[in-house]
Amino acid sequence: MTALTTFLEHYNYFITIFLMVSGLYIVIARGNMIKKLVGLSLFQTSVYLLYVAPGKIIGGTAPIFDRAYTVYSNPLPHVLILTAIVVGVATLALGLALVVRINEAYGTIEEDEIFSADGEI
Amino acid sequence: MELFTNAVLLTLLAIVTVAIARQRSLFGVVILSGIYSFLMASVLIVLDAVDVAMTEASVGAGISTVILLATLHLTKSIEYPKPRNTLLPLFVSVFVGAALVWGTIDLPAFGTADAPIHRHTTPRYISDAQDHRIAPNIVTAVLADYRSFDTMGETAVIFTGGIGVVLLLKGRRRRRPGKTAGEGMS
Amino acid sequence: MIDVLVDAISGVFILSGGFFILVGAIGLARMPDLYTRMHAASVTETLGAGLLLIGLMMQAGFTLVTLKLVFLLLLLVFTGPMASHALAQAALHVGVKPVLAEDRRDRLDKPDGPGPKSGSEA
Amino acid sequence: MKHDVILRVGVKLLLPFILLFALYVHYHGDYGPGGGFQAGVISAGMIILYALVFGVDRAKRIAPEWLVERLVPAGVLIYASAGLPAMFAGKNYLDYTIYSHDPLHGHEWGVLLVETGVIVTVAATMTAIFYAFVDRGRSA
Amino acid sequence: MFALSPEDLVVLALLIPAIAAVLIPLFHKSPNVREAVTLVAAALVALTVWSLLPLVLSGIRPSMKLAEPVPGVALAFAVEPLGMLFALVAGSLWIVNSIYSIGYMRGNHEPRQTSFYVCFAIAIAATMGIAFAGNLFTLFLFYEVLTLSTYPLVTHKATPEAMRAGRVYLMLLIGTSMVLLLPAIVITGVLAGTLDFKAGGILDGKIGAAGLSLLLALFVFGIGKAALMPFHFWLPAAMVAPTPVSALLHAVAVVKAGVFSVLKIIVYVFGIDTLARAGTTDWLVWAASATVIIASLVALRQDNLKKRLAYSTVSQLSYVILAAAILTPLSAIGAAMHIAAHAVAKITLFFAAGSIYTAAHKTEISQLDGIGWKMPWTMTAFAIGALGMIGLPPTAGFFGKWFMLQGATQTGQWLPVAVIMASTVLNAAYFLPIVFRAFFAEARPAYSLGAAANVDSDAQHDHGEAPWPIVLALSLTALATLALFFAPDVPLALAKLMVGG
Amino acid sequence: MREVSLGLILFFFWLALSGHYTAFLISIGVITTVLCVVLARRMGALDSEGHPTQLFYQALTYWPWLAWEVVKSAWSVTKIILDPKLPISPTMTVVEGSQRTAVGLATYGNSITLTPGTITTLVEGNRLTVHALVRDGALDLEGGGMDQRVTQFEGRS
Amino acid sequence: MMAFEHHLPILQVLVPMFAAVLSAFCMRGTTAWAVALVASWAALLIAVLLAIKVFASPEPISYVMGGWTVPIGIEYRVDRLNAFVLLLVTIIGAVIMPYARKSVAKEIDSHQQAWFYTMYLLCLTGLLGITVTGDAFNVFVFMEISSLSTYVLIALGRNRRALLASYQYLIVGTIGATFYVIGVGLLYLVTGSLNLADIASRLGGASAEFQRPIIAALAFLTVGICLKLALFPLHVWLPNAYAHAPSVATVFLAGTATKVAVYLLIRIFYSVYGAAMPFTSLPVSEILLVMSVAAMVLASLSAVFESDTKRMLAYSSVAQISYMTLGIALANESGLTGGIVHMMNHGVMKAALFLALGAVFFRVGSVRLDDLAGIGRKMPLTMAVFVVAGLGLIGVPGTAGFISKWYLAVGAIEKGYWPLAFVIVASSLIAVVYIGRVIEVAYFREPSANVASTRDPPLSMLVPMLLLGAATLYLGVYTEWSAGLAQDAARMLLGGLK
Amino acid sequence: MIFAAAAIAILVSLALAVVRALRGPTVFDRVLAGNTVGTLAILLLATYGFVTGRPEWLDIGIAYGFLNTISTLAVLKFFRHGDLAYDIDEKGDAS
Ligand code: NA
Ligand code: NA
Repeated sequence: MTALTTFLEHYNYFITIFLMVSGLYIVIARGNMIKKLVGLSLFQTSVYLLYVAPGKIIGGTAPIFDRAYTVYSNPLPHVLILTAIVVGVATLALGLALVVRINEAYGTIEEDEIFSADGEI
Repeated sequence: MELFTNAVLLTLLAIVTVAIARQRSLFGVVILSGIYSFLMASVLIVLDAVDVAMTEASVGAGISTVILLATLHLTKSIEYPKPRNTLLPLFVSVFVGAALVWGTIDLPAFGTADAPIHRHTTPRYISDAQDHRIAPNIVTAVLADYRSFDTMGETAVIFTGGIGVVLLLKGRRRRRPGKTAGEGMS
Repeated sequence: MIDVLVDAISGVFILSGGFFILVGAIGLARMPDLYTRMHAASVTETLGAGLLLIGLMMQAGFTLVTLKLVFLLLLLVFTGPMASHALAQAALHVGVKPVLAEDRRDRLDKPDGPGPKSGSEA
Repeated sequence: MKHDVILRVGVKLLLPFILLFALYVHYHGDYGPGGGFQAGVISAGMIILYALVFGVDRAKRIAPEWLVERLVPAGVLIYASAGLPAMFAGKNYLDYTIYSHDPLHGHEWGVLLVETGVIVTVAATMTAIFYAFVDRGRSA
Repeated sequence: MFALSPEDLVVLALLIPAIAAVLIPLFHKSPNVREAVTLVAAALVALTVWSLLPLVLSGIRPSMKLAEPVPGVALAFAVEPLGMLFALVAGSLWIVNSIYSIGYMRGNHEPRQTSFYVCFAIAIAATMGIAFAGNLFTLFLFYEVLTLSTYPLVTHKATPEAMRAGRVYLMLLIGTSMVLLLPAIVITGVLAGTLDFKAGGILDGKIGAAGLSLLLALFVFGIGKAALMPFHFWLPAAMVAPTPVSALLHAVAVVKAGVFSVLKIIVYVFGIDTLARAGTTDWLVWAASATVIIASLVALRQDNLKKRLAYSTVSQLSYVILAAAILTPLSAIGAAMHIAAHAVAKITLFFAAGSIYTAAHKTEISQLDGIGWKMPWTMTAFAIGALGMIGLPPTAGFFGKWFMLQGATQTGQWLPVAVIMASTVLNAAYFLPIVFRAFFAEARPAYSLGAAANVDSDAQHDHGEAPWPIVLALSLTALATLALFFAPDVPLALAKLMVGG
Repeated sequence: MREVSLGLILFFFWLALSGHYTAFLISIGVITTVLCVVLARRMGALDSEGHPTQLFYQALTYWPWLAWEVVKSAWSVTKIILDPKLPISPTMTVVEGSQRTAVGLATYGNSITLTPGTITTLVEGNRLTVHALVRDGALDLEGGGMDQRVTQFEGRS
Repeated sequence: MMAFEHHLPILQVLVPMFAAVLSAFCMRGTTAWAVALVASWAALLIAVLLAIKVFASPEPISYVMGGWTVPIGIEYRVDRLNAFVLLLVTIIGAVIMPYARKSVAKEIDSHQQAWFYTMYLLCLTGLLGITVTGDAFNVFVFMEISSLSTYVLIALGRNRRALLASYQYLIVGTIGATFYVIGVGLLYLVTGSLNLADIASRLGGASAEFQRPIIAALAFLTVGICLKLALFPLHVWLPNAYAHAPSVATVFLAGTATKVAVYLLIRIFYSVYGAAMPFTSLPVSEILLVMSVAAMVLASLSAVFESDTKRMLAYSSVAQISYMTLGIALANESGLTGGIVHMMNHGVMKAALFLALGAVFFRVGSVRLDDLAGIGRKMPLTMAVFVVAGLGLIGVPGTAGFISKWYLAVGAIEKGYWPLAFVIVASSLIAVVYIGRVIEVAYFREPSANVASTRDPPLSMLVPMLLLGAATLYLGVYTEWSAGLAQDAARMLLGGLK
Repeated sequence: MIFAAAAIAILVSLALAVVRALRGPTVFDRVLAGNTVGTLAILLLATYGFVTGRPEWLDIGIAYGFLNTISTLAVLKFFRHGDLAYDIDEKGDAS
C-alpha cells in the first residue's frame, strides 16, 4: 500500500527518469549521428520535467498573478527550463550543422562507417 | 483531474520515447519527436508551466522539426541498420536511471505545497507580484529581472549557436560524395 | 435562468465536440490506409474541434476569451485543410498509393470511363 | 503544377497574422505566457513559412542575409547594454530602477528593453540558421 | 675580485659558466672566439673557486637564499668544506678538460661543436650548483640540470647506438632521481620540517632506525649518478660519447656529483653519528662492497679500453660510498679525499684513451701493444693514472684508501678492510697489463676485432702523439695526480673541516 | 485600400488578443500593425489573393453554408467510422473548378478538404484531384454543387 | 576607475562579451583580432585588480545583479579560489592573442576569421562566467556558452576529423552539462536555492531529511563535471578535440577549459558540500584517487604511443588533469594546494607546448612526429620553449611542474598514502619518454626537405611562446603568485573541514 | 465535469493518435498522426484552461496552430520538392 502510494506520488519522477534513460540509451547505443542528436534532445527534455514537476502545487495555478488566486505553482523552475530549452535548441542546431559537414566530408553519418573510413587513411 | 491528465500524458510521452528509440526511419524519428514535443507541452500546461509549454511547442514542434528536415535533406533519412552492441549502453543508462530513482524517492511527493522549493526564494517572487512590483507574469519577472543575467547568458547562447551554425555551413563547400553534380546550378 | 440554459447548451456542444473528436481518433486508428485516415482525422479537426470550441465560447460569454477561441477556430479551419492537402499531395507524389474502390480520374477525358478498380496496397 | 494555389493563398493570408501575433506575444510577456524568446521563434517561423512557399530567395529580399547576421549580435548588444546605465548611476549591473523616477516603472522599461534584445537575437538566429541549412542544400 | 663578498663569489661560480653558455652560441660562426669564451670562462671559474678557498679555510661559510618556491623549500646556497672541495676539483678540471676538448673535437672533426660547448658550460654551472647547494632541494635541482645538460653530450654522435645510450642515461638517472630521490627528499622535508644541510644532520630523533635505513636506501639508490649497483649500467652505456664527455662524466662532474651528494647527504642530512647510533646501515656496506668487487671483476673482462675504465669508475665510486658507510670521521675524510684523487686520476686515464683514439684510432686494449713508444707522453700519463686508481704512492689515490682503512680498522669493520684490499689487487690486475702491453709488448699489425672499418688503413699509416692540446691536458692532470700526493694539504684540510665542523 | 483593411483587421486582432488597454500597449499595437502591413506588402501578401477584401460580403453567406456542409458530411463519416463493417469505398476523382481566380480555386479546394470525406490532393490548373472516402462523396462533387456555390462566392470581381 | 572598482566582478565577464558582440559585426579578421586583443588584455587587467582586491581582504567580494539581494538575484562572488582561476584564464587569453593573428590567418579561411575571434571571445566569456559566478544555474548558462563556442572552434580545424571530434565533444559535453543540471536540480529541490553559498548553508538543515537526493546530486554533479574535465575514463573526447582544433583554439582550450571544470569540481566539493560530506562520509576521495592514478599511468602511456604530437600532448593533458583531481581527492592543505597550483602551472606549460606546436604547424604545416625531424636546429627558439615546457611537464625541479608535484607528494605523505607519492613521481617518468621522443627527433635527426628551409616564426608568435616558456621557469622558482595564492585558496576551502 | 469529460475524450483521442503515430505504416501516417496530436493538444489546452478556471492563455494554442502549420508545410516541401529552399516562382515546373 505505502509502496503503491510512493510509486504514484513519484510517478513524475519515474517517467522523468525513464525519458532520461531512454534518451541516454539512444545517444550511447545508436550509431546514426542524427538519431544520437535526437536522443540527446530527449535526454535534455526530460530534465524539464525534473525541474517543473516538483514546482507544481496541486490546487495551485500558473504563476501569472491574478487577484482571484493565492496559490501559484513555483515560477522559478519555469524560468530555468526556458533557458534549458534555448540551450537545447542551440545545441541541436549546432550538432546538426556538424552532421551536415561530416556527411559532406565522409559521405555518411553512421559513426561505425566513419570510424572504419578514418581507420583506412 | 490534474493527476490523471498528468499521468496519461506522461505515459504517452514514455511510449513515444520508446517508439523514437526503435524507429529506423529518421524521418519517422523527426515526426515522432514533434509529437513528443506537443505531448511535453501538454504536460507542461498541466504542470502550470504555461510559458515553458509555449516555448517547448514552438521550439520542439516548430524550429527543431524544420532544422531536422533540412539536415535530412542534406544527408539521408534512413538509419544504418547495423545493430550495435546494446548491452553496455543499456547498462549505463539503466544504472544512471537507478541512481536517479534511488536519489529521488526521498523527494517530496508530487504537488505538495510545503516542499523546500516553495519555501525559499519563491515566496518573495510571488509576493512581489502581488505588490505589482514588476509584472503579473511572475515567470517574466524572474526571467527578465530577478534572474535577468541568466537570460542575458541565454541570449548569448543563442548568439553562439547561431553564429556557430552559420560559420560551419557558410562558405567553402565541398561536393558531397555519392551525389551527382548538376543537381543545383547555383 | 439564462445561465443555466447557456450552461446546458454549451454542455451539449462540448460533450458532442468531445464525441466527434473521439470518433475522428477512432477512425484514425481504424481506417485502412493513409487517405481514409485523413478523412477520419478531419472529423476531429472540423466538427469535433468546432463544437468543442463553440461550447467553450458559450462558457466564456462575451469576453476576450471568446474572441481568442474564435481565432483558434478560424486558425484550425484555415490551416487544417492546407495541412491535409499538403500531406495528401506529398504522399501521392512520393508514391503512397491509395486503396481504392473506384478510380474516376479518367472520367473527364473518356466520358464513358472505366469501372471500379481495386488499388494496390499502401 | 504551376503554383500550388491552396498553399499560396492560405499562407499569404496567414503571414501578417503570424507576425502580429509574434509581436503581441512579445509585448504581452508581462501579462501572459510568452515573451521575447517565443516571439522571436514565431517571427522566424513566419520568415521560414514564407521561404518554404515562395522560396528562400524571396525571403531574403524581406530579411536580407547580411541584416539577419548583423541582428544576431545586435540583440545581445541591446540586452547587455540595457544593464550598463545602472553602472554609471552607481547601481549594479542590470538594475532597472534607474529607467524611471518611479522604480517600479523602471523595472517595466528594463524588462521590455531586454526582451527586445531577446526577440531580435532569437528571430535573427533562427532565420540565420534556416538560411544556412537551406543554402547548404542548394549549392551542394 | 676586491670588492666581491664571499656570497658574490658563490654566485659568480654559477653565473660565469651560465653566461658562457649564453655567449657561446653567439659565436658559432667563429670557432676560435667560441673556444676562447670557454677557456676564459673556465679560467674565471677556477679563479673564483680558488679565491673562495682561503675564505672557507679561514672559517667563513658564505650562504644565501635566492628564492623560496615552497615554504621551507628554498633555492639556497651554503658553502661548506666538502662542497668547496668538489667545486675546486670540478672548477680546476674544467680548464684542463676545455683545453683537451678543443684538441679532441677539432682533431676528430666532430659535428655540432657549439652545442657541445654550451652543454658543457651548463653542466659545469650545474656542478657548481650541486657543490654549493645549501639544501636538498637546491642539490636536487642542480642534480637534474646536470643530468639534462649532459644528455645531449652523451647522444652527441646521434648514431642509433648513441641515442640508445642517451635513453638509458636519461631514463636511469631521471628515473632513479624522480622515483627514489625526490620522494626521499619530500619525506625528509615532511619528517624534519627542513631540507637544509646541517652539520650533524637533520633527522636525529625524527624517524626510527628502520625508517632511517629505508630513507637512506632511497637516497643512495636515488642518486643514480653514484652508480651503485644495480643502477650502474648507464655509465658503460654512455661510453659511446666523445672522450671529453667521458671525462666530464667520470671525473669532472657527473659521477662525482653522485658520490658527493651521497656523502653530503650522509654527513649533513643523516649525520654520521645518527646513522652510527641507528646501526642499520650494514646493508649499505654490503651493497657498496659488492659493487666494488663485481665492477672490478667485470672491468677485468673488458677489452674495450673505455669500457674497462667505465667499470673501474663504477668500482671506485663505491669506494666513496663504502667509506661513507663505514661511518667514522676518518673514513669520511677518506671518502672526500678519494673524490679528489679519483677525479684527477680518472681524467688522466680518459684523456689518454682519447688521445690514443685521436692519434691511432684505437679503442681496444688488445690493439695497444707497443703503443707506449709511439705515444710516450700519453702512456706515461696513463701509467700514473693507473697507479692512482690502484692507490699506490706516489699518487693521490693513496690517501683515500689509507683513511678508509684507518677508519674501518679503528671500528673493527673487517669486511670493508678486506674489500679494499681485494679490490686493490683487482685494480692492479686490470690496469697494469695495459701499461705493460703499451711499453713491453711488441706491436702487431692490427686485425679486425670488431673495431672500426678503417682499422687497416690506420695500421699502415704510422702515428705519433695526439695534437698538442690533448697532450698538454693529460700531462697536467697526470702531474696533478702526483702533486696531490705530495701536497694533499688543501683537500685534507677541507675534508677535516667537513667532519670537524 | 487593402492596406487599410488589413491594418484594421490586424489592429482588431491585436486589441482582441491584448486585453490590456494602456496607452503604451495601444500605441505599440498601432506601430506593430503598421509594421505588419508594410511587411505584408513587401511579401506580396497584400494582393487580391492574400487579402481578398472583395469577397467580404459573399463570405457572410458562403461560410454558414459551408459550415452546414461540414456538419452533414462529418456526420456521415462518423457513421461510417462507428459502423463495425466500416463501409467505405475510397474513390479518386478529378473535378474541374469553374473559378477564375486563385482565391476562388483555393476556396474550392479547401472547402472540399474541409468537409470530411473528401480531400483535395492535387491542384493542376483548374483540375482538382480529389480523394473521397465513399463513392457517393465523389459523385456529389462531380455533381458540381459545391463548385457552383464557390464560384458564386467568388463573384464577379 | 575608482568608481568602477566596485564593478570589477561583472566587468570581468562583460568586457569579453561585448567584445564578442563587436567582433561579430566585424567584416575583417584583423579588426576582430584587434577587438579580441584589447578585450583579452583588459580582462587580464581586471583579473589582476580583482586578485589584488580579494587577496587583500578576508571576505569574498559579492556583486549581485540588478541590485537584488542574495539569493533572490544572481550573485557574482569572488574569493581566493576563483580569483586565482580568473588570473589563469585571463593570462592565457592575453598571452595567446598576439600569437593568434598570424596563426589564425594561416589556418582559418579569411571569411571565417572574424567570427573565429567571436567564438574565441565567447569561449573566454563562458569560462570566466563559470568561474566568477556564485549561482549554480548561472554556471550552466556560461558552461553552455563556452561549450558551444568550443565545439565551433574545434570544428574549424582544417582536417575532416576536426568535425568528428567536435561532434563527439558536443555529445559528451552536452551529456556532461545535462548531468550537471540534474545535479543542480536535485540540490534545488532539497534546498530551494540556486545560490552556491546559500545552498551550502542550507544543505546542513536539509541533509537529515533528504540524505539520498543530496548524495545523488553530488554523484551527478561529479560525473557531469568530470566529463567536462576529461577525467579518466571519461576523457575519450579530449585527444581528438585538441589534436584537430586550430592551433590557437587548442592552446586556449588546453590552457583553460579543463582547469575551469576542475575549479568547478573544487567549488562543488569544498564550498557547496563543505568537504566534510564528500570526503568523510562518502568514498568520493577513494574513487577520485583511483581514477586519477589510472589516468596518470594509462593516459601517459597512451601519449607515449602517439605519433601525432598534438594528440600526444592531449593525452598528456588527461594525465596532468588527474594531478589536479588527485589534489582534490587528498583533501589536505598540501594536496589541495598542489591541485590548485597545478591548474596554473599546467595551464602555462601546456599552453607553451601547444604554442610551440602551433608555430611548427605555421612553418611546416604538420605536427606529426616524423615531420619534426631536425626542427630543433631550424626553429631553435620554438623548440627551446618546447623543451623547457616539456621539462615542466616532467616535473623537473626549477620548473613549474615540480612545484605542483612537490605539494602533491607532500600531501600524499601527510595523508599517509606513501605509495601514492611514488606513483605521482613515477608517472612523470612516462612523460620523460614522450617528451624525450620529440626531442630526439627534433634535435638528433637530419632535417627533411620541408624542414630544412624553415625558421622560427615571426616575432608576434615568438614572444608569447617565450613568455610562457619563461613563465614555466619563473613559476618553478618564484611562486608567491602561483603556489602562494593557491595555498591561500586551499586554506580558505579547508576552513570548512575542521 | 463536462470539461472533464471532454478532456478525457481528448486524452483518449491523443492516445489513439499516438498509436497511429507508432504504427505508421507510412511516414505520412505518422505525419497525419502528428498533425492530429497538434490539434488535440490545442483542444486540450483550451479545455484544460476551463477545467482549472484560467482559460485566458489560449495564445499558446494559437502559437501551436501556427507552428503546426509551418512544420507540416516543411514536411510537404521536403517530400514534394526534396528541398526546403525550392522556389515555386522560379522553378515551378519541376513535376
Ligand atoms: Na513571459
Ligand atoms: Na475533408
